[in-house]
Amino acid sequence: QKSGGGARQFAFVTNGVDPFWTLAEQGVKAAAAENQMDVKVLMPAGGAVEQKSMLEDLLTRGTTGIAVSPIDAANQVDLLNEVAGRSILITHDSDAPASNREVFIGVNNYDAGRMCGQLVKEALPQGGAVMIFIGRLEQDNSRLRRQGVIDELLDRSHDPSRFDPPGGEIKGERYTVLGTLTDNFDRALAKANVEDTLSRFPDVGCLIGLFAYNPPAILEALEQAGKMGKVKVAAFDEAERTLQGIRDGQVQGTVVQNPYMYGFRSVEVLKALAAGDRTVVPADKFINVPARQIRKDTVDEFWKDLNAKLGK
Amino acid sequence: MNDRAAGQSPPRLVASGICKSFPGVRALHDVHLRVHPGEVLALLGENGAGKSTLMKILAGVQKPDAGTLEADGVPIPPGSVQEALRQGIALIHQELNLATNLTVGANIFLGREPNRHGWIDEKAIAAEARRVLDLVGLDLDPSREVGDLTLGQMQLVEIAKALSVNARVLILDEPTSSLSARETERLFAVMNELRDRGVSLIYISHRLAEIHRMADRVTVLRDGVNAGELARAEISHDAMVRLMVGRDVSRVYQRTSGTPGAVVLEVNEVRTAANPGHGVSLQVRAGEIVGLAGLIGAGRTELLEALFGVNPPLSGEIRVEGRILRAQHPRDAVLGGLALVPEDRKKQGVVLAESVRRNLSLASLERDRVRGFLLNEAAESGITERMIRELRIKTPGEEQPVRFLSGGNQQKVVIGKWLAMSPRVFLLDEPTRGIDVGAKQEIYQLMEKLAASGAGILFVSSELEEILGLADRVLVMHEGKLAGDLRRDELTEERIMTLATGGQARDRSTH
Amino acid sequence: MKRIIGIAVLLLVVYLATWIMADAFSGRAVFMSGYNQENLLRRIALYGILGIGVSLVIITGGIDLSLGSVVCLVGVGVPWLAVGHGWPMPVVLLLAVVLPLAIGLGHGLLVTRLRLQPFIVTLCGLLIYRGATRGFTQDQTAGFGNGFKGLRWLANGEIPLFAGFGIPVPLLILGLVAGVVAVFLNKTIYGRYLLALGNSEEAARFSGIRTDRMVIVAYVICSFLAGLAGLLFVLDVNLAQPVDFGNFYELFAIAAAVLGGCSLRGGTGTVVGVLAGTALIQVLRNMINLVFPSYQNMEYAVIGLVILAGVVADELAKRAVARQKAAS
Amino acid sequence: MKRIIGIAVLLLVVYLATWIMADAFSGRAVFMSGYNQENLLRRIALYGILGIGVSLVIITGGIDLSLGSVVCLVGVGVPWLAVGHGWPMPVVLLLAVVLPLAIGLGHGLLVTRLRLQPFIVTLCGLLIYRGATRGFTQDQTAGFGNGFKGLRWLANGEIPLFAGFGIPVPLLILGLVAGVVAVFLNKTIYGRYLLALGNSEEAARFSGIRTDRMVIVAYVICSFLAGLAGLLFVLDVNLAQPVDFGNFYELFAIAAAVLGGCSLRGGTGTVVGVLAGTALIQVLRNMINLVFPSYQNMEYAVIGLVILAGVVADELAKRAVARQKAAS
Ligand SMILES: Nc1ncnc2c1ncn2[C@@H]1O[C@H](COP(=O)(O)OP(=O)(O)OP(=O)(O)O)[C@@H](O)[C@H]1O
Ligand SMILES: Nc1ncnc2c1ncn2[C@@H]1O[C@H](COP(=O)(O)OP(=O)(O)OP(=O)(O)O)[C@@H](O)[C@H]1O
Ligand SMILES: [Mg+2]
Ligand SMILES: [Mg+2]
Repeated sequence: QKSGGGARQFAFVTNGVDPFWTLAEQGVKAAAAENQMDVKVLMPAGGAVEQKSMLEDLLTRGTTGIAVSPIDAANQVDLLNEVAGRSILITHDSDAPASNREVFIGVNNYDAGRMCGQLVKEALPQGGAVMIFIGRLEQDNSRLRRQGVIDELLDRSHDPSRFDPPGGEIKGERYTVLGTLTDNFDRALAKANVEDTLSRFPDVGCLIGLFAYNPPAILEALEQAGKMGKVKVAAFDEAERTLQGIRDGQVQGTVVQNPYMYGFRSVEVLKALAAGDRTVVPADKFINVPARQIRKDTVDEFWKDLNAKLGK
Repeated sequence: MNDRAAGQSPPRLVASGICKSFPGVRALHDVHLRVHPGEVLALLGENGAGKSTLMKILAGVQKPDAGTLEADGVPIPPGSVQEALRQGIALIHQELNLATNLTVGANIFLGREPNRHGWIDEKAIAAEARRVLDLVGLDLDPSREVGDLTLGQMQLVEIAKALSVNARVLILDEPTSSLSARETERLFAVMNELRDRGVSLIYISHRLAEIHRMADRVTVLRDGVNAGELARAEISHDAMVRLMVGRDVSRVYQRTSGTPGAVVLEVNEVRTAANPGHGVSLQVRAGEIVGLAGLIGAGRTELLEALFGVNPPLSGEIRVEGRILRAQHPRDAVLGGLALVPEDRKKQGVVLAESVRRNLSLASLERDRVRGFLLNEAAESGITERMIRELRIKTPGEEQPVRFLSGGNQQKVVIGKWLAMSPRVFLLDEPTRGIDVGAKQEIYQLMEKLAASGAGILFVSSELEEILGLADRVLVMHEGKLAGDLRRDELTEERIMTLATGGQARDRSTH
Repeated sequence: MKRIIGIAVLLLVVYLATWIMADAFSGRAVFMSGYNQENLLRRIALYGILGIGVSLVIITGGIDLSLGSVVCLVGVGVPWLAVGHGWPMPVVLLLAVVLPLAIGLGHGLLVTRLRLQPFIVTLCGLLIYRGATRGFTQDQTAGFGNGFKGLRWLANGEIPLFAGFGIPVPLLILGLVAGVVAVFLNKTIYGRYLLALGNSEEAARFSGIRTDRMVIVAYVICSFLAGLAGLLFVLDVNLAQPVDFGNFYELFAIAAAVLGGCSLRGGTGTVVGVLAGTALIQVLRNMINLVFPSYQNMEYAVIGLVILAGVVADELAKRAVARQKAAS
Repeated sequence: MKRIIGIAVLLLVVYLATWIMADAFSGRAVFMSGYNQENLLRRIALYGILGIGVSLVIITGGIDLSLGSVVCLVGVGVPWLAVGHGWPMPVVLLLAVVLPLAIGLGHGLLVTRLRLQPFIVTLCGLLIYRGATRGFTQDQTAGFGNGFKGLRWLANGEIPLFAGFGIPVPLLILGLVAGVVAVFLNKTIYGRYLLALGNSEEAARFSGIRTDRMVIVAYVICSFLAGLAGLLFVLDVNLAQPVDFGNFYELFAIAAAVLGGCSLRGGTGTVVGVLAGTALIQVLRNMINLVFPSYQNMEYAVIGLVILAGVVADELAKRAVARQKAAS
């Protein structure tokens, strides 16, 4: 059904533009088709300012329900409450507990980070030095994810509120985090960061790529340096090259969220809420779509499933 | 000059029915022109008559709206520089047109480089460049960058460039306006030589004496149409002026001298950045018109710019009506009672894109401001109206962009801008450069009127005729130094030239 | 004024087209709702302040590429200091004024005294201020959370007018800025000087105008307004990320100024034109979001095409007029 | 040549400083390892191609802001068509050549025939090509996966020289490009025409040079080289995302050209200078990663400061020379 007339419109708003969100978009589309709903997927390329104007314009359009991944929940409470006041609001991927959102659909990034840390421990059971590569450190999910990795490697207690600033080495008993390099989504820079790390720390034990494109960049650099297999890799997300790397034994494993499910579940929940059905909201207002570790033994099955979802 | 058979042989180049319009201006309408082999054709006309436009059309730089060109009886397609060059038509532009980042040699052969499949033959360029530089008497290494040359040298490079074409038709659009007497003589010698070799020359100048001397025939344009023609025998000052302006303008300007008053400008040992070696001292009295003569590059412009604070003096003292003037910026000079009519009118004198009104009021806005910094529009209107009326500035209206005025009227705008400030001393740098006879006379009268009203005037000119006619006193500069100070009754052309070229005044070294 | 007719017509067309497409198709007041018009006006206000600032520099024949990074510096710096480090707000605001002034002064001095090219100076500014902001915040997002509601009223408050519509406070600020700058340009001697030197620096200097000072003033005002806009942006959005806050805003501001009749060669420009240019870009973005949300990722392409169409049409119109004049 | 001495010295200083700080402090060949030098050379090659392209446009007195978006268009477009849509690689590569040529032609025509300002034309280009790429790929990342190893050798292959060091293939490509462009500029009439018209368009036109054609050629070469660089970038990195691939590269290319002695006023510029400028920026980035990785988020600020220092030093040196000349 087209956007004309009195048809209800829904929207799924991301926090940026990324292949990760492309998967979520597939989930949205699948669910929308199944439920015969009109759901727009919007990806702001211009940060918080653009996300705000997108949400405003969605309200203008009279959108019935909106699922948002807030860029920085603590500071977007007013905006989100405005959305909640004029529409049905749920959050996905990144929560805004202080706002009037109905429910949050997503993963616990800190836990996911700790899962990635476990993969590192498996790769380097004797301990060693590791370097973290990530797009940015500003958004909540990346900060938590990185912190999870660090806390796991240092065998610290479970405390998502902890924050180690990115400058300087963090030394644990067995593992040393040499640093965190950001690339602002510049692929060429992501690769250059890895190369320069290999130059500076020839004995680095494991490279950890926390954004979807980081592990492929790591693999490219390792291949060119002729260090494939000598340096371990722990990954996040499900880029094709990453999965291939797991299959080929170049990557220890990857932690995958389930963005497809974020999209799919968001649509279902929005539909129910729009129909006045509140049974879909659990008491803690958290619908967990747990992260999973994918290792060599599970990669083929996962990949097949993924391709099916992407229609490949 | 001997009699020549010009006009007997068939014309080398013929332009007929040429029309050309610019937005809002009809520059040329149905203009005809022909030039024969071995002939110097002078093209005359007031500012804006369309001379340069016509020449650009001949050289293929501009495309006419209508009309045809023929070389040796064969039509040539208009609007193509390459085609014009193929026919041996070369144009020395009125404005300098050199790439200052390239060498002298590269400029001379720009667009016509000796090359093999696109590869430049530098050796051929160097050799050939040296030859044409010799022709114009310029002893220069062809591998020097043009940007390092003086204006006069650049003008000579332009001429050398045109000569290198081995032109059959050589067009010179006011080539002498930035040359002094010595270089002018040299140029005339080259022109005579070319004429004797059968080259056709078209010569444009506002200096009627030069035309009288050089031309075999004169063609006159007025307001973009043919206004008449004079054969060699008919060429006289009065005849030329009548065709150009449509009325009589006196032949040589003669100042009706007044008695100078107290010293208004006193300069003591001022050293300029261009000539840090020695200081210059001079005085100008109220009501006095002092001429500043010298060869190109003698440092006259530098001196005026130093006095006006454009390039602040390195040392020395300037007094205006006895008060010390510390000229660190033109603003200091303006507040101190000086006014400068600069050498480069279009770049430094007027804001071309702005209206007559805005240009006329530009210098006095600050004085007339109200409530701190608001424009005083009433005062502005007053000044604009008064100046347009008093200086008889020819403009369709106050809001006309200055760009569209003729050179003479642009110059009047520059003077009018300063008149509004009632300065005590006027510094005029080549005030009549490129200005037609009629407008020149008006500017001379204006200068006299200013002097009569008690201002002191120091004016630079490379035209000896106008210095002789106008100045109460003449200072001569040579290589940055004052070489002489001549009273009106001591003035002769030779004396000035001797001093300007570094010789001593023979009979008496001082007065 | 002639230079503005083109953009005004274009703006009107896009405005009406958006109205018709958004409202007629849906049968509801979507575009013409008070809520949407308020949003639109607020955005025009924020971006308009930037456009007016850069137009002053463009009038001098210069350019300022550092706007977006100044927006970032102030937008991130204010909450970072006030919330993150608990500095008293008056001190922080003072800094938010003084720092951009100093930046503008620096640009102006480098451009006038050292005769460096404005493109280079402000390109370095673009790199330096963003890099510095990222460095001192360690790339952390800064925001006001639930605090400073009073101050934030400056950016998201409104003066209620009638049911469902009020005048956004930033629009009043823009009105003030635009009014002051318009008077400055047209009614003061300094505005005259700025326009004159933009056309011919030499001629203005030879007329006794201290052109260097005027150029410096233009850069200072430009940076100050960028800082003001940065403050309003962060007050509006409530959070700012060092890495992308204000990214590309300089290009949108310059595009708006050029659309509005400023020539990058200097000497021309009007405040009304810049506002029209800003409005055009914002209405376009609004149109895409309201009418073609699925093509939202082509937003840049649409804006680029419209700007190009605008300047091409402007040029062709100028030529047609010239031809007519010549013919008559 | 004078204009290059400054940048050459600066490059040498930064190079040595990096070497000393990285290797001496760690007691190992970090910076001076074959591996790192190879990486450095490969990066210089990729960015250098962009710098050389834009320097030709800068020499004409123009500017090209669309480089980064052309990098994006080709970098994303090639794998998107070849892998995503299974087009035969020769066809795709042909397109990757033809499309940039057409883009350059478009820029050139708009700049010369319609007399639009290069800044505006290419700003629109920046917006349009990126927007279009995002639109047709629907923001999907494109990459070669495990395929096209042969082709990718162009970007990540090397000619082994001695133990642990080889010449990266892109450096050979850069050498070819630089050589051709240098010969073009200095030894052919067309290069001379370009330099002449950059200094004075009228002087060149009045000398019978078809300046419009030469300007168009400059824009065409520039876009072509941007396309080539885009191809090499994606072959090297193996994946490209429409939203940010090549973002800001135009600014780095322009900065490199200016550092290398190109004046934005036109008429000057050398290939060697541009290469030195590119190398300086890349060595700086390498230095930050090797020596100060914790300050990596200040990278922009460091680069900005060094560029600024470079142009300021250049200007002061020029003045000192001029003063000496005047005194003598
Ligand atoms: N490119 C142009 N655009 C608009 N108007 C022009 C252009 N070139 C010349 N004109 C106008 O055409 C008319 C003729 O100009 P032209 O330069 O041919 O005069 P001229 O006889 O050479 O004058 P002068 O003695 O001052 O050199 C003038 O009114 C001038 O303003
Ligand atoms: N823009 C400039 N750059 C460098 N040197 C200059 C410049 N203008 C003048 N000069 C030098 O300063 C000296 C004095 O030149 P100036 O123009 O003052 O001479 P002038 O007597 O006024 O000649 P003219 O009759 O051409 O005005 C010359 O040697 C010249 O080379
Ligand atoms: Mg003329
Ligand atoms: Mg002079």
